[in-house]
Amino acid sequence: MTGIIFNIPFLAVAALVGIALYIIISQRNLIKIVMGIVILESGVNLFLITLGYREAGIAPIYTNAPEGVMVLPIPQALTLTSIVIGVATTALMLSMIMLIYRHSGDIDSEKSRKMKG
Amino acid sequence: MHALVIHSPILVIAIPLLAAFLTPLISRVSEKARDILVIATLVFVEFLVIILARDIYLTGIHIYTLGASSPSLTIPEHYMVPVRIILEVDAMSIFMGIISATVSLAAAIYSLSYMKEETGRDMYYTLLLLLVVGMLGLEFTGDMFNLFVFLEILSISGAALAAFRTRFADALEGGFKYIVISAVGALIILFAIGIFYAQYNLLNIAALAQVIQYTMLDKIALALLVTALAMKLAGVPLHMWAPDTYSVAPAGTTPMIYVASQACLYALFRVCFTLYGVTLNTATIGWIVIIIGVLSMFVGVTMAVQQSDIKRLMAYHAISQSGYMLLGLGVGLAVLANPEALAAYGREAMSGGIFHIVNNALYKGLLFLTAETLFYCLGTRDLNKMGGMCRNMKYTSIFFIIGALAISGIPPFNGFTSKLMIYESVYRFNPILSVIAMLVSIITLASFTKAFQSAFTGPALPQYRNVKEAPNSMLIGMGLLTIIIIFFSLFPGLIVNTIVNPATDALINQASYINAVMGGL
Amino acid sequence: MMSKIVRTISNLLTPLILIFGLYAIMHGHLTPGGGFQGGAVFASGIALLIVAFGSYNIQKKLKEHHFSILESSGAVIFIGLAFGGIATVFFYNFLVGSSIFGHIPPPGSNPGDIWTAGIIPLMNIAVGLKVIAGLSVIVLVMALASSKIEIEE
Amino acid sequence: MATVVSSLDFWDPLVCIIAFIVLIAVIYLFRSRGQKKYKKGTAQTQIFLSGEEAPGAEQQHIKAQNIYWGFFQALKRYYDPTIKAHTGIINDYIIWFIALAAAIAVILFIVGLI
Repeated sequence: MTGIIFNIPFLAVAALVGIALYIIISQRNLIKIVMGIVILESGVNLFLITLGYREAGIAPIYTNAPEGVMVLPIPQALTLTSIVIGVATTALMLSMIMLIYRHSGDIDSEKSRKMKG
Repeated sequence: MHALVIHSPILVIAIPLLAAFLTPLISRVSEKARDILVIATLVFVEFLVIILARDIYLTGIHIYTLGASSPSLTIPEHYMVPVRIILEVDAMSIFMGIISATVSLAAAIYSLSYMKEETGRDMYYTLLLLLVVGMLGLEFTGDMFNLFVFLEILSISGAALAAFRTRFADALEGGFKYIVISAVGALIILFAIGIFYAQYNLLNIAALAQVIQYTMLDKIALALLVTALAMKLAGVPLHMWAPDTYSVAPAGTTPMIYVASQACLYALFRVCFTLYGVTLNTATIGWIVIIIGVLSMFVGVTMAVQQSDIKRLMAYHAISQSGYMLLGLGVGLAVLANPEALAAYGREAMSGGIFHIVNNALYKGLLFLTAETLFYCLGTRDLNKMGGMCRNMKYTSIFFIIGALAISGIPPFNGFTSKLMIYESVYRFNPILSVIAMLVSIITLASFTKAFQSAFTGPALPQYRNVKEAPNSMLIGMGLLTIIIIFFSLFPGLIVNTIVNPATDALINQASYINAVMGGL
Repeated sequence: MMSKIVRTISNLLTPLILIFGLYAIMHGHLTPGGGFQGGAVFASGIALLIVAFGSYNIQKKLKEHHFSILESSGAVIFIGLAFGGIATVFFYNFLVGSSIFGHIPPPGSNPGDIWTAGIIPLMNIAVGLKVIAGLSVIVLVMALASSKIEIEE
Repeated sequence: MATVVSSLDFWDPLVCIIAFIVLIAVIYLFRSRGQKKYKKGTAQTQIFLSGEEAPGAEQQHIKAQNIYWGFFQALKRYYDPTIKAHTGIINDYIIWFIALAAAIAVILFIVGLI
């Protein structure tokens, strides 16, 4: 029974990544594409955090730490780095969309397109 | 001097990073001081890369552990595996590092006068230096997660540079496409890294390579990594962002973004050769890489012939040339598990592919710069509106001819040498691939004949009567690359023996890469 | 600019948010938090101000180029601290054992001690500066640009 | 220094350059034995277009879009779908990406079964 419970986050990861990829390929609105990328990022971050879970492990904080095996907090560090990078990417994408809207008056990925072929 | 060599792997990354954040502060004081700082930083990086390269060819792989009590202490006490950030520089990494540093230097010199009329130049140089950090970090890291971080640094700064001229609508579009594909690709790579961590609790490439099993999950991770990196290096059918981005990026940065995508090519082969190595079914993944390569060559060049925008034409050629590298290294990958075939032709194919990386970075960089010079002087990228420019721009046309002959593989230029190595060795692997490669080379020549004919020859057009030759700093940037191309053309044996063959051996020799970190555990 | 109720409440809340952000930065080496998290909290306080008072009024007090200087100095301090250990190794914690944040706590359960972790709290402050400046300037510039679009339409 | 030796043969750019110089010398030799009778600035050096007036400088220049017309016409069946596939829409780029990733994963899986 416990095994199934620990697998639920992975189902959530699969759902998030699937939804995100579907959004990115199906939505023509540039802001929705960015939303899709942010959801994809959340899915990947959830994946990393879930990997960091160890049964009966304790958090690696020495102050008033209980007895037990401490967990190496690498996945948490990775997730934090990934979140920071995600903020930068999202900000850059949104500011570009803002300028694209000013130039072409549209944020549709087909209508605002200038280059093809 | 000795301390400088020991610390050079990190200095190469940290000094441009420091300079990148100093430029906005210094440009408040003086613009000239900032320009000097940028150029001095890149010259110093070039110097560090060269002394590091010399040391690597003499003594072998360099290891640098960040934050440890000694740079070579990879595995801390009481631990069985490396946990710190480790930079691992072998002959292949430093080979790519030399290319990145050289092209960045030429591009920065070229930018000095090109960017005179743009606003926000302090941000431009910050981004340019960050792109250098991203490329060199990607090439020097020995850690899967840092590979992701540097890939993102490279992508963000590259996209911001591509969209730098925000007054053009197409520049924003190119930058946006680049950041979207980079963000998706990088997140997929992070997912693959998560799969590795789930199975082995490791992130270090050498430590992972030691224990990797090629399970079902590893296959999925390999598929994700290969696809994401193939998208970043613009392999067909994931190449469509490349013409959009390369054609709008400001001069100087176009070759740099191109070299950044070559750094992703390096990452692809680092994953295939070093991380997976002979544990994976090399023939299958080798053939996948070969097919992507052949498609890139053919589709890239046929799309290039029909372009009338000079920078899009160059961008499609960039895709086509990446195909040669994928072909050469893919043949090596396909026969990696077969020592006889590897010795007979696989190693030579890989050397050809690797030699092609450096040749291509040089002449493609030069051609991108000449194309941007035309845009700077004429104000248009449309080949239909150009003509007779060799009357006004003598040096630029000479640079263009040299670049065009080199890319088309005309003897005695350096492009011919690497292509010859690829043709000969690939012919023994599969003759059809070699024939396609030669055909592509012919179409390349045809398309550059078209570009040269429409832009430079013909009668003087009245609307361009007052066009002057480009400013000196732009000519110096292009001249620097031309001199290196001529040197490479005249002494290919020297280059192949000193820097290309060690790089090939470093890729093939997975055990020494692992031992450098794990100490033969 | 929003209604008087919103402005009054945000006036009251902003100092608390900013102080909490600074706390998260300063205690990052002991408690959950750190440079990025604290900086994000701090910048959310500034975002609250922008929402309540309108980007134009905020821009009169907080200029973009001030943020730019702050951001660059944060990054320079961070890399400078990393360079501080270059005598041993880049990123080496050279403050361990010294009087500034150099105290080494005994392993296992112990009462909290602020003067630990060497260069990590200093790096947290540097990162905090950078994140405060970076996120605030992103919110401010986007708010300014979007209000400009509204005025044009 | 200059020679690249491969398993089958070798390549030396200096030999190539020397051969090139010899060839140019021979060509120059032939050229120097030609006639020098034509006069500049007369009808001898002007463009001859079946007796019609030669067009002005702008019309003489062949535009890029007209070059290799026959090549594109002959390969129309290849070019039409290829250009159509380059839509320039960002969503399509990601579709290609997901399709290729899935294809590679399936290939690796199937090959692993055999």
